[in-house]
Amino acid sequence: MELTVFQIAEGVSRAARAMAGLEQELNAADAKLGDGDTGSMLARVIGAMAASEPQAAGSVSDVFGRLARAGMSATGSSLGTLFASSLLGLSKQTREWERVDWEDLSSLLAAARDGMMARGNAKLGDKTVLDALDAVAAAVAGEVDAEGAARAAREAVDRVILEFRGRPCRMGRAKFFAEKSVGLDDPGMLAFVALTKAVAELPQNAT
Amino acid sequence: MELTVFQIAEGVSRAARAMAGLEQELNAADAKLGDGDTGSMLARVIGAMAASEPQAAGSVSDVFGRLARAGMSATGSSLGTLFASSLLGLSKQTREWERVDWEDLSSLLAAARDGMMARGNAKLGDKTVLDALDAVAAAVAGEVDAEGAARAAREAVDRVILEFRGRPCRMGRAKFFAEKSVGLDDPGMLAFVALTKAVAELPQNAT
Amino acid sequence: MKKLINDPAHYVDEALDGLTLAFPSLARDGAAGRVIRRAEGVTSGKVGIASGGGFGHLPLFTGYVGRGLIDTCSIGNVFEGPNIDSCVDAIRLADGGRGVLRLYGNYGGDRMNFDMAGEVLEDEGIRCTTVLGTDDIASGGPDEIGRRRGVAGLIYAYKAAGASADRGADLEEVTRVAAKAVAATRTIGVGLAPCRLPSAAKPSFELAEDEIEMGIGIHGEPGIWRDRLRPADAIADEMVDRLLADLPAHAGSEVSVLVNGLGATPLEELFILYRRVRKRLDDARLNVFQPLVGNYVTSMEMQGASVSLFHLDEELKTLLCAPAECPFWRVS
Amino acid sequence: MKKLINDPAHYVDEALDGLTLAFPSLARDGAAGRVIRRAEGVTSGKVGIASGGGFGHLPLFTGYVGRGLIDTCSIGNVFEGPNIDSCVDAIRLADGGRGVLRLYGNYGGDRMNFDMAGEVLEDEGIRCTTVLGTDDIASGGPDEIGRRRGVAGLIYAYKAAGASADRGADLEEVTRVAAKAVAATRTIGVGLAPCRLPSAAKPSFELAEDEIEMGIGIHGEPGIWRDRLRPADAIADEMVDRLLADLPAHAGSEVSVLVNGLGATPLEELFILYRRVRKRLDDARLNVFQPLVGNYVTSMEMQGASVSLFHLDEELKTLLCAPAECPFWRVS
Ligand SMILES: Nc1ncnc2c1ncn2[C@@H]1O[C@H](COP(=O)(O)OP(=O)(O)O)[C@@H](O)[C@H]1O
Ligand SMILES: Nc1ncnc2c1ncn2[C@@H]1O[C@H](COP(=O)(O)OP(=O)(O)O)[C@@H](O)[C@H]1O
Ligand SMILES: [Mg+2]
Ligand SMILES: [Mg+2]
Ligand SMILES: [Mg+2]
Ligand SMILES: [Mg+2]
Repeated sequence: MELTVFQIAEGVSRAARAMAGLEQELNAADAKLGDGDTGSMLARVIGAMAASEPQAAGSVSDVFGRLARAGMSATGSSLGTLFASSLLGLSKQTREWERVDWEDLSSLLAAARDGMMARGNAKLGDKTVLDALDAVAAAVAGEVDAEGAARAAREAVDRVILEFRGRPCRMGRAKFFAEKSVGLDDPGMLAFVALTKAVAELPQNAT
Repeated sequence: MELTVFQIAEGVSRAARAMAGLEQELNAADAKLGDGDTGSMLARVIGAMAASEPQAAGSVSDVFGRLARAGMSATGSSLGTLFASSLLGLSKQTREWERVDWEDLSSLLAAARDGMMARGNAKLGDKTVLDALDAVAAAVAGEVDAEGAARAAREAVDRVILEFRGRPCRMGRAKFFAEKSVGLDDPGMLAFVALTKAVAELPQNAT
Repeated sequence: MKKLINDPAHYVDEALDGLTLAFPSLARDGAAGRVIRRAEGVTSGKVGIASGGGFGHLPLFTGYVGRGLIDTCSIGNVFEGPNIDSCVDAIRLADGGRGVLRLYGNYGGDRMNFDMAGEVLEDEGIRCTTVLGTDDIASGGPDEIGRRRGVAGLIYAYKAAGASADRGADLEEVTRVAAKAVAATRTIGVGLAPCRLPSAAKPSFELAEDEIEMGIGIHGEPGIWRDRLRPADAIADEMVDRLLADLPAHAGSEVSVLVNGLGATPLEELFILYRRVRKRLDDARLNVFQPLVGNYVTSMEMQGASVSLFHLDEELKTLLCAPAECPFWRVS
Repeated sequence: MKKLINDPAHYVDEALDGLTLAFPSLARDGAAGRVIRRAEGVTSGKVGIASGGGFGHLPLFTGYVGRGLIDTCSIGNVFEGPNIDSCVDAIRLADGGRGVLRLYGNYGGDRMNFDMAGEVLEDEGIRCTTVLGTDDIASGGPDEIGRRRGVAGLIYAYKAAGASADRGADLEEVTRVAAKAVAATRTIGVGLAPCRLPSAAKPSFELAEDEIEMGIGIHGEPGIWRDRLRPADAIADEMVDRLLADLPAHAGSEVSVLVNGLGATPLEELFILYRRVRKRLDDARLNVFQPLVGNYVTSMEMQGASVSLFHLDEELKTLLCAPAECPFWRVS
């Protein structure tokens, strides 16, 4: 099944709506380990993405490009920059593609993950947004439609946040106080988890 | 009966002891209308007076002089300066006296009051320390010993604080917000009242 | 309310030690060490300017000792006037043979002590005059300007009088200039949160979590109203409105403006305030000359700000531009 | 925690407007207005120095744009790095034809954006080098200095590199000097009370009424320990002990010291702290040269202070003395 501009734009607007409820929670999670701005930053970034008229894009590559540029204008924070620059990578990667299918999602997310690792020098296992992204990339492999991908992604993020909670942060502002981060959720990972759930909505009445 | 150096020195040490319990209360009263320092200032000033060895003075004039100089070194606040400079006035006034009697107390206090009025430009009725001092000066007129003076002074300060509570401050930091001071005790007056009670101790079992 | 201090009894002296260690142009002097003077000593043949006041307002008062500003400063305890001996010392140390202007804020204790110091010095033949800062428009109506408190605007009087003295003017002239500068200055403050005296158990006043006080004094003296916090622009508007409703006689079309932090207010907020103040002054066709934004006159960790207007004519403008240098203000 | 602000979404831009209105030597530029540059424009033939960082640290970063210091500065939102476009603009606007040193604090977002800006500019032929401030000894051991956060000590790198560029040095030399200055600087901070981001509902961290945090970062990042408040002298002692236990290689017998307020700490307390720091440095036979005491690098209304040592040799000392002028620091 084709992954459409409309679906991506819908996902962005769901994420933007979800940020209203997440902003202060993510700020608070970042306040414990970093500088307390993850939520307000993401609210601004995703708001700017939603305002970039993704639904008017002519292709998936174009929609990724719009989102990337909107995000890059809106912030210079670690997480926002990683998000936006990996979207730019996806836009370049899909430039010549005639269509993008749900089956491609896993490899696109993996490419985003690799781009973020190259830009930010973090490794898998460092307890960052990367670990959540990696888990979702793996989980959606083989899924061929929105519903299957959503279900797999939701399960993956539920798992990964629990898996990492007891481990130390090795990147970002918390890296020097790794012991303090044990038991706390990494704000970037938490953000990715919550946004995945907002975007990967299941059809009504599904579980 | 003679008013002795010993009695004055005793009064100072009683006042100094009392300040421990009064300091924060007087600060709080001043915080409502002024800058919140009346208590800490008086604690320091009376502490310095007690440390000036008043008991070693050769005469009443000398003891007043010691107290005045100690007070003047310890502060430049309105109230402290008025106290100290009026003590200097009393020291000058009694310089040639062979003895000072309790009967002289009323006129000495009146002289102190007048000196303070000249220095500070306040008037009676402005709801300052002056009104309390004036009340005590009047009350001790005709008293011939420590006990009589103490009893009269205590009654006078109890009366004057109630009398002025409902009236507005017309001098000091509170003068521009006279309405706000209605219902509040003037910190200088409150200090004088509390110190008078500490100094004018009644003999054990007296009421 | 936490403080980074040692024994409150040594607060003033330790801070003065640090101040003079950090700024070698300032020296401690006076019998009790409660005078700050220019390290290079008195300029003979120049009218001296002695100021003074309670502690807790840095950079005021001591920080403005320097060339083209004040010569000496007596320092009291926190929020207490300087004692008489320090005032005597400050006047003596400022005297370069042509008399001394006593220039300080209008507070009872400060006045009594500077007055008594003058009486002590009468025999020594040091001529003294007095000008009091009375710029706080929240502390009295326009009909009783002489009774108003002196707050942040005092630094404009320092600047003008200091420049006049530096040019060689005589005592009468320096005094005239200082009085003229005071008369041309208007200030209003707003408080968001109190400070606490080092020796006090409680803050100097209390404000609810969403409350501010318009017209507050630099020692926390009561202001004009207490009400809910509002946007910075609305606060700036009211402050400017009140300042412009209280114009000195002969106010012209040019002002210097000081947006001053009371101690704990971040610079970011002062600039947000200044932006609006500036717009309002532009709208009122007042030309803004040499604005100042920063912490110039504080109340320890009090949160809030004040806005001062210094109404200029050619003479005051020239004096404002004259070279001056102290650790916290430099004009060249 | 009250703030004198308008809409949090306009916080940065309103404050920048106020800043440039107050200081005509600074101009806003860049496509989004998020670059501050010297109003007189670029000095052709001089190596440019571009800095940048999140907002909320005034006078850092923008306040240090000036002669003998930095040329341009890109500004992000509060505690967020500057975005890539602003970094591109800042580098372009700093270029006087001899290349640009990117000199900023070691934070992830800032690095990514300055790096990407460099990639964007590769085609334009602007030569760029990078030096990162890494002075915070609480953020990593001596074996991983390159990973440490950059805090208040960055201004010493500004000063040294700015002086070198002003003398006409080439990009390699200015870069060498900046790296040498960073390597010679050590800072440690202590927090007493947090700040709050304008858009956040809660403060950036929480401390109990009697608690302090040693080693805190300028964004409230966790420090070394939290414990009861203690006397200023004890705090100063620990800070100096930690700084002296972390000497750079070749540290000599002379230092400049910066006792820096984090925003809400009164000057009085900074001088009390400085007094003790100075005594401890004297005891350690370290000669203190050109000390700085004041609010140089803040975190909005955070309460606390930091102490930085800049270990000098003849070269760095000469650069520190070279003339420089910006609204918040002047050497002449
Ligand atoms: N170098 C990095 N690589 C991958 N993820 C990172 C990196 N640095 C930070 N992050 C992620 O970003 C989150 C913090 O985001 P944010 O608060 O926006 O950044 P900042 O630290 O700039 O304030 C961290 O919790 C972490 O998940
Ligand atoms: N001019 C004056 N004449 C008489 N009493 C005064 C005068 N000014 C102040 N006082 C008294 O002093 C009290 C305040 O004392 P204090 O707090 O020590 O002074 P300050 O206002 O200098 O902080 C007032 O409550 C009032 O009673
Ligand atoms: Mg963050
Ligand atoms: Mg008082
Ligand atoms: Mg007082
Ligand atoms: Mg951040």
